[in-house]
Amino acid sequence: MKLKGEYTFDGTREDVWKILRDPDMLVLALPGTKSLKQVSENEYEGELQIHIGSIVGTFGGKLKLSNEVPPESITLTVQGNGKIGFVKGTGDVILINQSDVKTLMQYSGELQIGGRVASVGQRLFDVVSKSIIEHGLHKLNGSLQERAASQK
Amino acid sequence: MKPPPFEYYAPTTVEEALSHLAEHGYDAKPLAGGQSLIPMMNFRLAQPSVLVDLNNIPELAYIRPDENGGALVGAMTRHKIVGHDPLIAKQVPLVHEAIPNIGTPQVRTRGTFGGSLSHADPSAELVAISVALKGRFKLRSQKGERWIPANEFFTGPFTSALEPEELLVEINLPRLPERSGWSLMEVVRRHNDFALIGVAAVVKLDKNGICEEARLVFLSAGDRPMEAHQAAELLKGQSPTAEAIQAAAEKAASADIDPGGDIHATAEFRRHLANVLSRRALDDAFKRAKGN
Amino acid sequence: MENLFNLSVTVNGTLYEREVEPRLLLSDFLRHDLGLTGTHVGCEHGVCGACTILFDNEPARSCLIFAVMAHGHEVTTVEGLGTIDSLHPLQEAFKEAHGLQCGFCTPGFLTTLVAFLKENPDPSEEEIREAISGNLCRCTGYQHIMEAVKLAAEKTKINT
Amino acid sequence: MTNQFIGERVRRNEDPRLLTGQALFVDDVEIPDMLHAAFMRSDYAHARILSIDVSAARERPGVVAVFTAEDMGDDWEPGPPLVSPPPTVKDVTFYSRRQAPLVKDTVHHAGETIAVVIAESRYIAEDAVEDIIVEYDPLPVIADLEKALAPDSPLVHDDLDSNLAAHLYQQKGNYEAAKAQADVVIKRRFYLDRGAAVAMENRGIVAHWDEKAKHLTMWDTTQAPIPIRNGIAARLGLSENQVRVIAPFIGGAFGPKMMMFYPEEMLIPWASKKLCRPIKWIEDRRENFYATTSEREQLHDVEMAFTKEGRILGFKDDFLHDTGAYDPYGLTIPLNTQCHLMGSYVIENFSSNCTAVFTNKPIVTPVRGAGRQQGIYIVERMLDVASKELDIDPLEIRKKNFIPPDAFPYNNGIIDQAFSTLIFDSGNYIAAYEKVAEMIGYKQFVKEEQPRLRAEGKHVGIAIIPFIETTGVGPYEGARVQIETSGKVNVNTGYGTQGQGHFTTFAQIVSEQLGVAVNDVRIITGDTAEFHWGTGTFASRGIVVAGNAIHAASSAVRQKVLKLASKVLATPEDELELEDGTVRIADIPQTSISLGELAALANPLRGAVEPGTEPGLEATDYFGPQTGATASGCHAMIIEVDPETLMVNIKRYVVVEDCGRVINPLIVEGQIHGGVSMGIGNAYYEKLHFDENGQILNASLADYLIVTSYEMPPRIETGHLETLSPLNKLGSKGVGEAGAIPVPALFAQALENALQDYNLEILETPLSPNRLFELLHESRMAKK
Repeated sequence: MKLKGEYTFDGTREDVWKILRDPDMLVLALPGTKSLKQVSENEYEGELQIHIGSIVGTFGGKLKLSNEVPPESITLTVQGNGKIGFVKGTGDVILINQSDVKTLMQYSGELQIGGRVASVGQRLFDVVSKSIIEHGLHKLNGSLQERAASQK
Repeated sequence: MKPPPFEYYAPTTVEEALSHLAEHGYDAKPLAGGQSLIPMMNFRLAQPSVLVDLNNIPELAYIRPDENGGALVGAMTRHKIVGHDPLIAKQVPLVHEAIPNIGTPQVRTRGTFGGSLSHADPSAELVAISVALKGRFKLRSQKGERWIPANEFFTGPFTSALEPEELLVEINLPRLPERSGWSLMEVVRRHNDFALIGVAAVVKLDKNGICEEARLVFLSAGDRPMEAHQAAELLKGQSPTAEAIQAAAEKAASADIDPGGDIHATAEFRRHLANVLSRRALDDAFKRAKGN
Repeated sequence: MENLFNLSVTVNGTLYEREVEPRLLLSDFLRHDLGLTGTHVGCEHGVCGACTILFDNEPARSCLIFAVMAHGHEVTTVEGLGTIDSLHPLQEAFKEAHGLQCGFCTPGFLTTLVAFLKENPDPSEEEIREAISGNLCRCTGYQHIMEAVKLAAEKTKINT
Repeated sequence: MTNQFIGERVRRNEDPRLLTGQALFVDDVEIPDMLHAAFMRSDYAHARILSIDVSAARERPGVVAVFTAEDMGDDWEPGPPLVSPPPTVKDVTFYSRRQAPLVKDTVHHAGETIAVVIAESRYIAEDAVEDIIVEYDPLPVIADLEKALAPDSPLVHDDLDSNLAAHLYQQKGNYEAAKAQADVVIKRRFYLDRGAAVAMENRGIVAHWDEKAKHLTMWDTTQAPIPIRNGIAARLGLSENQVRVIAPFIGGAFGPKMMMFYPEEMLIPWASKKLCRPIKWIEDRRENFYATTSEREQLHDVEMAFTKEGRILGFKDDFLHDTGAYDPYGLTIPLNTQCHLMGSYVIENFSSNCTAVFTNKPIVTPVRGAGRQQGIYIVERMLDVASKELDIDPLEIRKKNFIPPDAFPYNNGIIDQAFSTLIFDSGNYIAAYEKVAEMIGYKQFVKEEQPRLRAEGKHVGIAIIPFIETTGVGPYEGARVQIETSGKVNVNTGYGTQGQGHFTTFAQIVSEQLGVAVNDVRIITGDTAEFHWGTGTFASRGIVVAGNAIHAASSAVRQKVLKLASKVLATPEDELELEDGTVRIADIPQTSISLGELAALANPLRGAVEPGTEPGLEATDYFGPQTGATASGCHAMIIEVDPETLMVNIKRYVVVEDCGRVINPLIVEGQIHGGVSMGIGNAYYEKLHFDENGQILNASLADYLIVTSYEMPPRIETGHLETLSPLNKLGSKGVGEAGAIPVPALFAQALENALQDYNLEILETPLSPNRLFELLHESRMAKK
């Protein structure tokens, strides 16, 4: 499944970049994730928990960052396995400076879903994945603003 | 495909149900008709550890008139009962017409009005209709009760404003004012399937036949019921000519909705269908408004 | 097994009392605890209709009901309709019109239609089509089932 | 005049039990102490298994055992090849790769079995499956049929050089020479996708090893109980007498229950023997989509050479056939496709290259139609394209090319699925075509009704498609017919039944010979303890092969009856008749003896035995046809399409079927209705959606769309044509699969006709509203 979208952050490109590169912040964008454990320079492990109404999926997984061009672009690779199936996704993220207070994020990528959830839940993929991404980015934006406020 | 184990409570009053929900919080799920929850549990996609069965609470199943000629529906009223109810047929005909489109005959004998709304499936008829009718929902918890308008209730895919310890107990379906018209149109693969796209239209004309208000609410067109605000703006103050309807339909399909793609329909096809159905539904609704 | 529930339910007019786990599906309870294997399980997600039973005289999917939810209620299965030697008029009509082939989906059609014909003894073709739209049959293409329903309705009309 | 039973609309013997919930299906078997199995299946379509941790599952209360491939030790062995490639075709390449009971190290398709949990209940077994932790190394997946043959494609089986599973070339005449003479050569590429069989009953097995008796009883939803018995005995090192396989009432099969051996079929009896406990496994619906075989994906590159008058000079079709991850069923499907590519037509120059391809998708074996649908789709679509390009009426172009009624037996010059020469034994294709056109009112519709409706803005279309179906192939079936002293007749056969009405049609065949009431004939089938020989239920062969065996055995019993009655009634045999369960003197009907009394006399008491006496009014006989009988027919339909929503509405549907002698028209019509409903599914609703990683995205009945009462036409009108088959005594041909075969081609023709202003050309199946929307968009773009 292809994923593509945009999100506007309320902050400078550098600040957005910092947040993206901070595992303690990134954790906020991943649904149901409490913490990320760093396993190598650009690899983290954690547990993802996705709630969609009564459906709950817990995935043990890895997050890998690559192709880093600070503060412009980065590739995120997520891989998770759980009882209800597996997810594997790669997303290329580009940050575009729009003004002193606005940064546009463009993302595009591929998401693979497999196993039980893939075989019976396809009706939800598109809408739910969009919603999860939006929700995560919204949270990141929130903490971006919190950070900015605390630094003032 | 057997459900995972869970703890089971069968309260007989709302109070008792609320206390179970308060005690178990996120781990608990209210069990209404079970027609959406149990299949998910059989697939083991949903694994709630506590189920609070609402089927033994008679005080939650009723249909009564409200003060303004509309209806109050208890959350545990089953679809079939709603479908056969004379008050609903007379005062809230859009709901009456929608009931046969919900699931199968066997699902409608078990599925409940409140259960369907709480499930907040963006493809569900009642979800879209409740918004189109400007319905209001009464939520109760041990802390008290609150009313919330339908359009604020649905917050995302299968996600609502309900807190874990809260229960949807009653739905208020207002009666449409005079010179109103309505329509529900859907495109479905098979008779009982979730619609590829659907739209509930509610319009009101003034004495001169000018559109005073129009609401188009789509199902299967986004992560929640999608209300076409821009299309409604285009119609407001206009005579409902074929051109005005066409312009509104195009606006709704191109700008107001955010459909996803799946194996049955791409987002593009859904937009195309949304355009077609909006036109047909508005046409139908305005015809009814002129007749009423 | 923890968390057992004392279930008492009337099935085909007989009261049964059993201890069951809350998660036990009514379909499994009927089939395996009570040995009423006429109720068939085709999908366990509420689409095929093979497991349809009458729950307080209303057709319902027994795979989408936990057995505990039937506590204090009345259930009718295909075994409660007629017997080999004395078929229910609807069963008779299914035989007459060749309304079944492998017979796996048939009990679900029968329970659905018994309730339907009670509510609507003189249905139109369109109403019959709607009534059976929640039951999948892979063998008959539905035509002979529709004919069976018409036949049963006619028979009942003549008899009353 | 004796009673007539054959050709009557007899109501079914099996119905009372089925209607009252008293018929035994596999999941109804209950045995004290029975355990329940659930399988851990692979989420991945292609992966190496690094480790399997079953420790938590084994510890769960209620779990009796968990087995992986490793636990099977020396008993681990892949399934046997079910059908070998045809030895009669020259230069066949075939790589045999077969499924195993449990995967050892590499998973080749999603849903493959990795471990099995045996527990006190299915609920606990499923809990324990969730306890199992498998560590995978995902490998690149190849799900696309065409890309699978690209040089850089991932390999499904890494011990092979490519994903080529088989290659089969058949030809007759000289296509290239014919092409050189042609006025017009038409080339097209067609894609046919996969669908599922979706019997309402999923598969299931109960295996009961009795340690004291050293005997295995196995209830199995199989179409082939006798081969299963033989195979299980061989695998478990038992004598065939130590294994009894029962295929009781079966909730529909449609082909995939013929597949042998499914992993579960190998594993459950093995585990029962190992644990000395009865074990039940019932496939659930989600499993069914992965674990039960499916069919129909092919990619065809076709050329057809015509004269300008529309006569076919030659036909060339090179096609790829998806066989999935393994190919236990050999080349049956592509052979069937090749044998139906020429349809009902005289085609003297023919060339067909078939390449079977491995992909990381579930196994492909026959589903109702079994490759025939694809062949008919190709030839009929090509004729439709030609009819437009040559500007010849679609009816006329077909009439020009039909095999004429006086050309039978017609030798097609290639090899069929039974490995014998494809010979059409009988038929009258043009008569069926004219009959169906008459029934649907083709001329009147095209001339008057269609223009009138189109003027009203309705997009209505009409279509007529003829087809042939090779049926009733060997090797053989048998039956034992016996008259009891009660006067009732028992028939034992190895031929399994899954809803086709055999309890009635077989009985009618017996009644015709013995003059007993149809409901006095008891058919005992699908139990290896009751009859030792047989093959299986496939290829629309029940009436042709088993029916003729029963006919032969009951004829032999009739001879015995006459011989004995002649003695008892002191009347020559030719003056006797069998009527109402008695033998009587034709001219003095009150002088009679009942069959029951005769049966008692036929069981001689002490002192009455003469040398050479065979007790009983009983006979066993077999029938094994040299070649298959070829049925044929024609479907016609009128359809209305909403060009905006692309929703279709079938207004009329007419079938003319020629399956030779009809034993029971009511049952034949039922078979056709069911076939048509599956065909409509194949044409417009049913598609297994695989993503590029070999995941099935619609493994539920909510998303895999089999038709409901609403998608069917208001009525299917049927007309019968009976050209008797000279190949068997009954003159019958098969009909089980027929209804499904021409429907996708019919749909395509009707849609093109209904949307004729859109310049639509349909080269694929199944379609859907969404796909049709895209095709219309493409054709609009092409116009611009």
